[in-house]
Amino acid sequence: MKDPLKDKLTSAFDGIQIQPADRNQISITANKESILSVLSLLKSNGYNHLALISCVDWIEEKRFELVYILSAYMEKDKHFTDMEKTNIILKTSIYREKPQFISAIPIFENAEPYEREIHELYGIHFEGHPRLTPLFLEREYKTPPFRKDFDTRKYVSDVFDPIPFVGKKADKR
Amino acid sequence: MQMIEMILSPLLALIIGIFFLGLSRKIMARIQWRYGPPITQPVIDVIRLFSQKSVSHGKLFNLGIIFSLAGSLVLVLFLPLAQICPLSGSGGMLVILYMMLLAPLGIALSGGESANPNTSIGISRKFILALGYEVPLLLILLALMTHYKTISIVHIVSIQQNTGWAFVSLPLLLSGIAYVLILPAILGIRPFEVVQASQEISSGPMAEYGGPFLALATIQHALSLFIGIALFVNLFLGGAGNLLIFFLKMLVVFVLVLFVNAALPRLRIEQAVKYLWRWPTLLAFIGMIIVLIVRR
Amino acid sequence: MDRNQLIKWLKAPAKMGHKYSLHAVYFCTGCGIIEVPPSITARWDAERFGVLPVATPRQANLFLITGYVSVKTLRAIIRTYEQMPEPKYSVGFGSCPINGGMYWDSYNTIKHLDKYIPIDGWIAGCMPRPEAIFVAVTHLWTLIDKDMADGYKRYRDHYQAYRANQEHALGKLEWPPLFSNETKS
Amino acid sequence: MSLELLLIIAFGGAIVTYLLGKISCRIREGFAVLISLSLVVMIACLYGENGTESIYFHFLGLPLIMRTNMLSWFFAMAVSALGALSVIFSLNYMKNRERTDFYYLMLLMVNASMLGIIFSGDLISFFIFWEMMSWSTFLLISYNRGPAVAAGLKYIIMSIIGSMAMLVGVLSLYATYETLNMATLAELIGSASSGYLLFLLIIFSIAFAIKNALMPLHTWLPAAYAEAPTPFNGVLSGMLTRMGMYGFLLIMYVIVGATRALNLGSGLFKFHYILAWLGAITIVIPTFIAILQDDAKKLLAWSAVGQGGYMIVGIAVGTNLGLSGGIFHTLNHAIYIVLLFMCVGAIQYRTGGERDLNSLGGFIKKMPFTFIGTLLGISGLVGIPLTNGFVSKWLIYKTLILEGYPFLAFAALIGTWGCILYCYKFIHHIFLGQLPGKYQNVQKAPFSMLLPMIILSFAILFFGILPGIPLKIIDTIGTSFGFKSMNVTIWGIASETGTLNTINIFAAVLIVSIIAWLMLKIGPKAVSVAQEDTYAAGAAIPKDKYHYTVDFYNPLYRMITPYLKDFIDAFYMKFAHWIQSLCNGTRRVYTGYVGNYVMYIVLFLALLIFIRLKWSL
Repeated sequence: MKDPLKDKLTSAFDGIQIQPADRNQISITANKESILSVLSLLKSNGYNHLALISCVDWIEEKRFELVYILSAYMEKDKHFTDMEKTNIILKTSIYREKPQFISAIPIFENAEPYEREIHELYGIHFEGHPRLTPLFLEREYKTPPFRKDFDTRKYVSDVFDPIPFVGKKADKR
Repeated sequence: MQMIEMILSPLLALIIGIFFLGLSRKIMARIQWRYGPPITQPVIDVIRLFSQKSVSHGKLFNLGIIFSLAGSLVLVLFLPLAQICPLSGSGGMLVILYMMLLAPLGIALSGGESANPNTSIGISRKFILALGYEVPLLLILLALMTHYKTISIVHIVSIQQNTGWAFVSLPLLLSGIAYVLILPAILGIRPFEVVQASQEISSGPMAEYGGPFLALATIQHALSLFIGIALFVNLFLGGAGNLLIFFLKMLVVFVLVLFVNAALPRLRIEQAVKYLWRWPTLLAFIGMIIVLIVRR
Repeated sequence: MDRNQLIKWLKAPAKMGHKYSLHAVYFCTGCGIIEVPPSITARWDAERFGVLPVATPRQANLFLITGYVSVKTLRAIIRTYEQMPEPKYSVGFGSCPINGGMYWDSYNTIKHLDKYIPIDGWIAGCMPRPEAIFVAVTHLWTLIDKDMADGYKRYRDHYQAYRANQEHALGKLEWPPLFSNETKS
Repeated sequence: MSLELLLIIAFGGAIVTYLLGKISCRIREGFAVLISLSLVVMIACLYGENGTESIYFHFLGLPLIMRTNMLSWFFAMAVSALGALSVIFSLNYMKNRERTDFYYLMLLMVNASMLGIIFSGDLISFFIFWEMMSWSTFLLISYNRGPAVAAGLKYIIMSIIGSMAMLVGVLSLYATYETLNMATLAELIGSASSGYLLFLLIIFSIAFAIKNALMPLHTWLPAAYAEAPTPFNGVLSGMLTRMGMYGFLLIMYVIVGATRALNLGSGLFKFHYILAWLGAITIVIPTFIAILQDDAKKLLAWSAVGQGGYMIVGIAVGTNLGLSGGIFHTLNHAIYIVLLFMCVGAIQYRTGGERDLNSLGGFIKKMPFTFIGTLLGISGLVGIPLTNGFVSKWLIYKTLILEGYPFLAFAALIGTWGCILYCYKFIHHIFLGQLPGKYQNVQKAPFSMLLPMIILSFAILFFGILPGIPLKIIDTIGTSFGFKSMNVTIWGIASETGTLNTINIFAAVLIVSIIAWLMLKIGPKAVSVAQEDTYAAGAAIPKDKYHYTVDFYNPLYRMITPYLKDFIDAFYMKFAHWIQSLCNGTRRVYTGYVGNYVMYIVLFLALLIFIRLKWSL
């Protein structure tokens, strides 16, 4: 995989770094404008499975880092090629103040739930996403809970502690 | 004398039925290398259930379970229990056949009233399974009745007393084997436990039964176990002179059926009916042909 | 284990019945449910104490809350507890239902389960082993004997408070209150 | 009380109600009810008379005779009683519909023509009333236009074919015996050869089999029942379709006589044995088709076809038990099928004509009396031991088993178990389960609809627990046909080969139900809850989505649907299209232009000349 695809990538996009992470992973960092085209290029080169989109909140550098993990579906009854063994970790970072990004659904439809989750837990808005409705959480949160500036202790003491005990315990307290 | 019999036979059926329930849980436990509850565990369950304040979904919910228990108890009156057969003179085998559908209809009505899809699915499976095992069962019973040229079960038992068991008499051998193949379906136990499948449809028609309702349903289940096996013993193993032999015969049949219950997983409803309409029906059909040839 | 003392049965059949036929709702509320299968199968066999998992809350009188309670699961726990017939007992597994355990500061777990539904007994241990569950069952027997396992009575007497707490934690509940206010006690 | 007066009142009443309708609908309805009730009373006091013959008219030199015997009294009582009940039922149902005068006229006309058939003593008046009945039924079936007209057409075509077959039989009888009076025919028929007897039986049984919807000739019934207005459905399914049964009894036992009819043909191919097998097939296949239906009236229609098979098997077996079982089943089936159609009518009246089983549910909370009626109706249909259906089925099974027809008995018993499935489906989809939102404010059925239901439910239980009363009358019918009488007692049949004692069963069930009720009372009183408070794995109940009815017996559907495609209907349709294309062909020949005709003549002459020349050289 390494050389032909690596050259293709470096030639097509400027500001892209490719370095092998650990055993069979390659981490690519690209700027946010070229993400969609990198994704479609990788998809056409056999990495047709978007395993996961996750997000890391670097609060000191005031940026969110979006991580796309791609891998290749194994061809039916063929021996494992080395391409299928490697995963690609594609990273990009966006500004933390206005968390805005384009949705990857046109290239990978199965990105829809991951982006919904990131929207719910980090508050990043994805254009072109059909339904950014809440996925897991029961209640509304002023600051999305996975952000570093979400103070869980204060939240717990605001929401759960004021609820009184019932019956004998309440009288004792 | 007849009045004492009228009280004695349902009581006896109840005791034997509940004993069978306790025995089945004990034997199942021992087969699974477990110590298992005491034999009287169903009695403890019934006492506990009667003390609970349950929920009812309307009058039909109450009447349905009463109707089904009454159906099973009345059916016991028609079955000869070794010389005790209170209502032998009012209808014979045909009434038994029709009484057997009272209990499921009662539970179906009260289950339907509880407005829960789980119960409706359970009931629809119950009727499909009933249709499934009814095809071979009717062929077997008709073969028996045409062979002995009578429709009263007391008569069949008395004939078998002197001419030997129907199970081993040549023309009825195939019908006997077919009956054994469908006995688990009639009793509603493991390979054919599609109706009260507690994992799939949260115990089917019993999903909404609380305290006393569940107690009556357990008693009704015990009675239907008793009826299924007593019918087989009367029709094919020649009933019995006295109660002890009758009980022993039932015990042997029940334990054998329990082994089948412990060993086999639950079938899907389509597989169950496909099986019931294939091998047992074929055997019963050939049995009927043999009976007709012997009769000519 | 006074199961076969006939006098006790004749004196208080309901209490003895409840002691020796605890049918538990098979509802996996949290991580502790992994301890229930081994306790009901061959090695530890809960059935010898009369404990049997049953399919629906209508048929049960014991409710095992196994492990941490997330906000979403609390809604189902309340609904199941309310659908159980009246003399019912509930047992909490592990420290998480007691005070939140290691998720004490998490935004989506319930800290003190006792604020929402009454709990009769607790079993310590971050997932108690089957032996601990049987100790709890025997302990529950003594509670029932001494009429201290009265969680359902507390629920009926203080239903308004419980209901308020539930609505406070979960927002709107889709089912009407179990006891309308005139059946105070 | 002469019979002509009875018929004049019946037909005159129909016309007078039509005229009164012009004045005001209240008088018309009152008068219609009065007429039908008076008919019931008049027929009731005809009980004893046997064989009173009275010539009321001469038609083409043939005397038209009215006579009555026990068989006609039995059928007349049933027809008039059910006619009166369905008139009472249609008071409310037809309140705000158009053309109700026409409806009442036709309904009373149908009842009157049925009475005419029953009391007619000779085959010509029998045929006249038969045609009158068919035509008024056709007009009533196609009452509410649209698809009903197609159903009516299908009905009328098949009944015309039947009437033509009957006409052929009547003419051949007249040709050989110069008389059409049934009594004299019965004596003269002895001299006929068995071949002629067979021809007679086949011709007449085609007409009666079409009316009674025997298997190959049943295709008109489901469409007709589904489209007819529901109150008329009661009359249609109750007694009108069972005129075929009256016809069978007439031809097989009154005219041809029992001994001769029962040994026509040889060995396995006896006439009555084949008829019994047709009846057995009619029990099994329509019952399984009924399980597939999703429309309430279609389901009842297919069940009516299935139940018709029991009657045919009963009378075709040819023993006194079988005959009385068949006749008693005709009465029982009439009672509970009319009751079930009235329940469907009450539901339709309250829900604005809703018939689809999948969009109903939970009506027990809103219409309890209709529920009780339906419950008794389906328990009668299934044959639960305390209902009348059980007694007649018991008779039929006993004779089938003891006479050595086990496979016939097997087909009949399988019919019962199939019947349980669609009966429970019927009552479950309408009354049990969750009540949909849009039917929250449905009220009870009006009293004028409930009264007939209560009477019929009472009749089901009354005949079920004390079957001796109707069986005594049926026994006299049997003996009038020359069969040995079975010793009927008030509580059933007492015979050495197996007695039936319904009072014992009733007493046992009553006592045991009280015991079971007391056992339920041991526990504390249960708290009744709304339909939303049911087990849903801890979730709240989704509105209007928590009701399981679609594909109720899905595993069974997948197994039996491939075998149950309606081949016979498809065959009839293909046959009809084939005839139509044939007619188109001939139409193209007779184009109507004179020129073509001249051309045909010239061509034909040329052909003749050519043949003449060719052979003569």
